[in-house]
Amino acid sequence: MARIVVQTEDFDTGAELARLTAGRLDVGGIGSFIGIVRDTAHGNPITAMTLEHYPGMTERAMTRIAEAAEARFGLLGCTLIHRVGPLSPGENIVLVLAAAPHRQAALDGTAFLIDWLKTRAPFWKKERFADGAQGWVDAREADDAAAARWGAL
Amino acid sequence: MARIVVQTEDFDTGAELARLTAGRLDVGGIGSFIGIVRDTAHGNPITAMTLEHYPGMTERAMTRIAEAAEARFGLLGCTLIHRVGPLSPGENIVLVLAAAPHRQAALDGTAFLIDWLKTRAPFWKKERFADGAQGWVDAREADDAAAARWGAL
Amino acid sequence: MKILYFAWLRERVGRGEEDVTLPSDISTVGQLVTWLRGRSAGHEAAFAQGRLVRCAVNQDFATPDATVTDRDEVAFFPPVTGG
Amino acid sequence: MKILYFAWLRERVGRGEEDVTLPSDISTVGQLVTWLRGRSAGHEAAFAQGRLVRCAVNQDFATPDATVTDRDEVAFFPPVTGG
Repeated sequence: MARIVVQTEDFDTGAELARLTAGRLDVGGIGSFIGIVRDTAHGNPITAMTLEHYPGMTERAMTRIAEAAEARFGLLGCTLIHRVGPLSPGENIVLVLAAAPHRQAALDGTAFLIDWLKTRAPFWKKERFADGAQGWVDAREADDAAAARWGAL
Repeated sequence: MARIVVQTEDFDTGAELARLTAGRLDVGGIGSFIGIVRDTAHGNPITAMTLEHYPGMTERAMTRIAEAAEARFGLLGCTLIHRVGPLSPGENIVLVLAAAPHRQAALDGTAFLIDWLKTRAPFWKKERFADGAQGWVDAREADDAAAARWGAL
Repeated sequence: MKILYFAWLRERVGRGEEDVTLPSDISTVGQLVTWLRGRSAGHEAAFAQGRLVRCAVNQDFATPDATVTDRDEVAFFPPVTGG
Repeated sequence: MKILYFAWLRERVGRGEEDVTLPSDISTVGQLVTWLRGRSAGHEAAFAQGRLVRCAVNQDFATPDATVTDRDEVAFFPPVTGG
């Protein structure tokens, strides 16, 4: 039972952890990844970032990724929250939680979820630099390679 | 600058995340693992767990593991909190946080920290079963193998 | 047919969405792209870097040989950069 | 010399800590274990499963050939199971 959310506001990781394990005693480990806006990109100072997405397809892609992770790693649950809209350096972008009976599945599930989220969910980042210039972030081949090591989705 | 804590009380993951990134804008990703007491072990119901440790050596071992992780993965910081004393199913045991500029270092750092914590930090778990029996948890060879893939500490 | 554009494709086309009536001789994503490029200088600029254009048909990733009909929602966008 | 026991070694020895005066012919962890086993039935039971006994000298993991002196803190315990 994945929890999939796309929202403009920040998320509360502590509350999400509590929600993921509420009422159950079979979870032995939770893996997590939080992505945060940095204040530089390739050495250039960043003042703001805007995240655009494709409403509808986003939730569809995230659900598919979550279901694949739950099946493959025997997850007891997972949470994917991705923010959209304007963000400042230091702000959270994305939260991934993966709950499993044991540690390896929780950690592998977390890596799988964020790797596929970065390559298959329709989000796009635009950065604003300190000199006023703006630019869309280029996709990284390293991200495709990271996702590809899990095989096809 | 690792934060190393051994304590009987629970930890607040949200507060620890805030503490790890306070005042800095160079963190792009935080990996995390939380270990939790399950209500069964090898299919047998568990009613309680007690964690014993070797005061002094514990903090020493945890500091060494944290410093190795920070150097190897270029972590910007990490947090290791391990509880001791009596715990019930559903309670947190351990928190690992690893902050890095990018995701792969954060995730690899997290796995490295928990793998070594499980094999090199002097903690021992004793389980109490529903039928009243008690027993020390056996070390798992899989844990040694997981740590060994990182090479020597 | 509903066409959607995101990120710099949206900026180059000059709009995020348009409704088009599909000519009867167009039945694949690839043919649709060729036809869209002729609609304006903005469309031409958007699709000029073909290697960087991704497509979804009805919210699933699709390749140039995927079939499209007048009832489909077709979206064009750059490689994704979320997470 | 200060000797510490943890987990089931502690339970079998019947105490978590003891101070011993090291005989002059003992200079390694392995020799120390052999000598400790003779101190009581509990000690013997604690060290009987030698494959499962780990040692730390001054809070660092140590092997049977590690040297020990009267000023060292030596701990014996099972393989660790934290995390």
